[in-house]
Amino acid sequence: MTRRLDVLVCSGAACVSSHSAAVRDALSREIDENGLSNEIRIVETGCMGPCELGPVMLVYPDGAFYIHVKPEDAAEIVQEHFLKGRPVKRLLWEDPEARRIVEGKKQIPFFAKQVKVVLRNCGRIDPENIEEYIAADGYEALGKALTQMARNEVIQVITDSGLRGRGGAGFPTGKKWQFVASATGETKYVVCNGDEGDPGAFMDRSLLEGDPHTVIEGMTIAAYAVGASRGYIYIRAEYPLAIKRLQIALGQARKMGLLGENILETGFSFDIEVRMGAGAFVCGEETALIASIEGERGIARVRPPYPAVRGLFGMPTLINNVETWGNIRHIVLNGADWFRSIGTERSPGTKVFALSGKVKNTGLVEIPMGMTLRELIFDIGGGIPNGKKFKAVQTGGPSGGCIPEKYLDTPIDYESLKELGAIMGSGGMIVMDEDNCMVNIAKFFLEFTSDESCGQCVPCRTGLPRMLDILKRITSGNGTMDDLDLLQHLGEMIIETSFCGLGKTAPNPVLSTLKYFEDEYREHIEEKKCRAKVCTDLIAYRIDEDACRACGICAVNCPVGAITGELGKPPYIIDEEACIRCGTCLEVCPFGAVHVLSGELCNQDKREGSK
Amino acid sequence: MKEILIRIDGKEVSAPAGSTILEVAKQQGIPIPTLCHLDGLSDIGACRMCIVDVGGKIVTSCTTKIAEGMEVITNSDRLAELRRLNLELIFAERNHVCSMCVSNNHCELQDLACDLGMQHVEVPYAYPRLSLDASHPKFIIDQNRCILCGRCVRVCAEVEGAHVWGIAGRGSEARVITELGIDWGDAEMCTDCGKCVQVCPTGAIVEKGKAAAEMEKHPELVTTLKERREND
Amino acid sequence: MKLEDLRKIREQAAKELSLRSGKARVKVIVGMGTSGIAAGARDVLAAFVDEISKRDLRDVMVTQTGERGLSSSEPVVEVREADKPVIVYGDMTAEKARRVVTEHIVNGNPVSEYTIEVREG
Amino acid sequence: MTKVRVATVWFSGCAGCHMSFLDLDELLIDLAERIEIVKSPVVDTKEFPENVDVTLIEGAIANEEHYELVREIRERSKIVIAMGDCAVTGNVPAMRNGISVNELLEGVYGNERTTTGTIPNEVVPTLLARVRPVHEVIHVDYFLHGCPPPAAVIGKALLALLDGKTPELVGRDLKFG
Repeated sequence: MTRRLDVLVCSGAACVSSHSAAVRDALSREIDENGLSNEIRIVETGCMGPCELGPVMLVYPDGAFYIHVKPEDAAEIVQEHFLKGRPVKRLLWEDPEARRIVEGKKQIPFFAKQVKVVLRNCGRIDPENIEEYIAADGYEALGKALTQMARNEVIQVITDSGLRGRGGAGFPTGKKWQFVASATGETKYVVCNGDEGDPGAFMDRSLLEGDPHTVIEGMTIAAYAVGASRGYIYIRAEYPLAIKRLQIALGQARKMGLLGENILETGFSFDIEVRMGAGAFVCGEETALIASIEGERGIARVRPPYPAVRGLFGMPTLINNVETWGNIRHIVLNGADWFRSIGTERSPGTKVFALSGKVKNTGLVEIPMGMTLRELIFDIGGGIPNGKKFKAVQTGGPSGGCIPEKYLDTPIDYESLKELGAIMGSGGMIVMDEDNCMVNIAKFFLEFTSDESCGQCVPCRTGLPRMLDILKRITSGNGTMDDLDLLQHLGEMIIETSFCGLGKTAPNPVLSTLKYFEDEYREHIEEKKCRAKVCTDLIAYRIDEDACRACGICAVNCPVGAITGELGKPPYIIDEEACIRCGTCLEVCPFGAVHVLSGELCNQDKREGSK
Repeated sequence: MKEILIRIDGKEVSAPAGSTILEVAKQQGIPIPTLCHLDGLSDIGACRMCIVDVGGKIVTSCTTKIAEGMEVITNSDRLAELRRLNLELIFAERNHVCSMCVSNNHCELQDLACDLGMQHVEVPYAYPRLSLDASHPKFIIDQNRCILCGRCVRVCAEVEGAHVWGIAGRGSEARVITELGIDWGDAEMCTDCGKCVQVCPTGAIVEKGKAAAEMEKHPELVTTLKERREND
Repeated sequence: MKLEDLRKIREQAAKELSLRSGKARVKVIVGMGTSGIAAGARDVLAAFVDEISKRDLRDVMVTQTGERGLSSSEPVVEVREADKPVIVYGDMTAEKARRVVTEHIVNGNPVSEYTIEVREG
Repeated sequence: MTKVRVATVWFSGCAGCHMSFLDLDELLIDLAERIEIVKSPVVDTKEFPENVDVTLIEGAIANEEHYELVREIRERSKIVIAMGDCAVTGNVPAMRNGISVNELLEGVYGNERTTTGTIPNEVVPTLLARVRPVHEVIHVDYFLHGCPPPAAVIGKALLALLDGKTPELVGRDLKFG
């Protein structure tokens, strides 16, 4: 008997961590109990995108999109929806703007403006089932390349498509392939860079989890085009689910003769091995990644020679990022013109972003290049929650830049972002609102990059921690105006003289915030004020005498006993010396009597070095 | 061998293909400051002192091979500023107290500060608390004075062939180590040859028994040794 | 495996995904409200699914809907085709369902004796 | 001719820089004609005077008293010179910076290492958490390197300033240690 319903339960890592497996089990039990197991099938898919709404599930053919599903909802969904055809409205996605319940996935703004190319199969097929992938035109592009196209024709179509490296730098992919194809070496390698290291980024993980065959197919096509016989997928050991699914996919592809010896009986042979990385951010840099695969310390190597000429084990090596690989089969199948019809002239195609921070709909989105930041943040992302004001958006991960409101109508493409002092990067996109202190944000990213510097070259190893020291000095109220010049000089010097891309981009968050938010830096230095009230050394908690009802709740909850007073006799008083600025009193006060001050009253001497 | 024509500081010179910019500059008597480079050892481009301007782009001259028609500038105000700031960073990173150092007056780092006209270190000093390993019968490694140039690592691997030295940790936690981090005195692969001592540009790796300013080093010995071996 | 074999696998497997494509020539909508189920809509739905599957009709989609208000005629089934009027059948049974599949869906002749409503789509 | 008003101060250092200053020998006699020492460890003045032309600072900033005084010095001096490695880099006094003040005091005075067995807390100024080179606290105009700076370097700098020129300190003049 044919199935009439497919229930797609998202099992991307985010939904797994919000217990999608329990939901799946409960659904499965209910379906069995109602005798529906022949007509309804549960499919576990990769990430569907809106991660903060998880666990999410999608019911086909009607396309009903359920959010925040709990195991105890399973009975109701099966009874009402699967049996009686009445979707359970309380679990359907609700449009926050229109306050209306949306029954079909297509009408949801989060999905409506997206264009899925790379993520086409994510959330739609079962990643552990190669047949579903094949049904979705899987391996057809490989077949086409192997049987109908000469090697250089494959490279030509990639070149013509204008595809650029999705790892961040935006180097033309076709050119890279050409370099490797024309290099000589007894063996050539194809490598997938899955060392996704940006905090908050999960584009690569989601694609590898949700549609591993797309990456495998892309790599195999490239191997044919450049003449490689071996491939490596370098992936973080922190991504166990992606590794598991990749291994399953590789096994299935080998079994079907789509990988290994004599692929599709064309005489072409190629196989892929998975290598796990230990999570060093610098290993996303291709020469460091090569060193790591070879079993060496993960540090960048001198270029030239470029990996295309002398890479892995001294052989010509083609390295592309996961998302770049995800584009290949679509281009081979649909042609360069089709690809160029999406996106912009210089940045064709789509880009996947991990949207996070102070935005209503966080998650994974794929958009055509050239969409403006405003559309992405306000239409797809749904804008800033809790009625707060947008302040900045940080693109490109920890070494990207912060873009202020006045540039929100900038189209998202490699050149436009770079012009603003930000970068495309691998697709991190963090939205900030008025509660974010930009100095603190710069400090946060610099903490990350200085920790992740490999330690080989001086500017990056030593320069980043020194910049961090200066930022700490500023956020603790000990900065001077000279520090701003010093930060600028150091930042520019590190960018200009660092060995690899890590150092060459790491100062971006500082330089871009200095450029667009210098007034916040000034306030920290001259007024000892943090307007977002984030920097704990620059804030003080006070109890408003008139508003205090002397209920004593603040004193009871203060973890350090810094609040004293007598019940019923206002006001209670906070001892500023003892206060650790945890904000508990502010949270618990039922009368809103606790205020946070910054700048105006906390003029205590912030001398660095005083005991 | 094929000769290549380049322009260095406005002067047209020809040099064999495969030469680095640093090699060509040396032949021409053009001084370029270096720290991690040592003739006879491989180049890693770590210290960034030898940066030059090639067509507006800053590159390390020790690792960049010459190419036909290359325009190289070895000295400019900007380059001087970048080198000086880089040097300040090295001084700020560890505890370089010259007055107490066995290598005082015989130190490449100290000399560079004079050569580059470093007036003071503007960036905040890190003042880390680092260890000193005196477990070896003849030598000492003082992390406080190490600049992570990696010469010890390379000389031990490339000339002595003992592979005792390595670098562990990343970022500001990076340290030179002996045999995967055991005490130097326990490192069985060490041949006590002392080449690491001779090539160390500062007072980080030194001979025991030397008082302040007594330690003189001869990195050129390694260069000579390497040349002789290659010529034999 | 050759490319032809791959394509055969695809043809077979494509059925698996047809539900998720949202593209169907014919859409069969079975009213599965409380009264519909009470009148036997479950059996009707099962018969449709079974018959369509037996005939391997990949461009037909069976789906359900809630109460339609025509309680006296339950089970009620709607058949929708692009550019054609919507045919609503009443008082359906499993046998009638199989006949609708054969005559209407396969051969394109709506079964007028079961029809209770014809309206523009 | 009015004499140039010069002050010298001694913060956290060993007095070696002042010794080196005295090593100027007969140049001191020439200098005495042109400068007046208005404040120095060898001059019995309690307050740091107003309107000082040149102040030479020996030593690093190590305690609260140094911290207050050096800022007063900056306000009252036209030119401030950091004299010697302690003032320029922190040098030997800054070697305690990897150790916390409490640990430090405990190590020196604690555990009955002294006759009183207590950590002094009266009369003596409170130590700063970190010893700092002078330029980290105030703006410094010129730097004299060396531990101590050779008398010739001190002389060269002073004579240049007296002639209204910028001291040209290059090459080995800049040697630390």
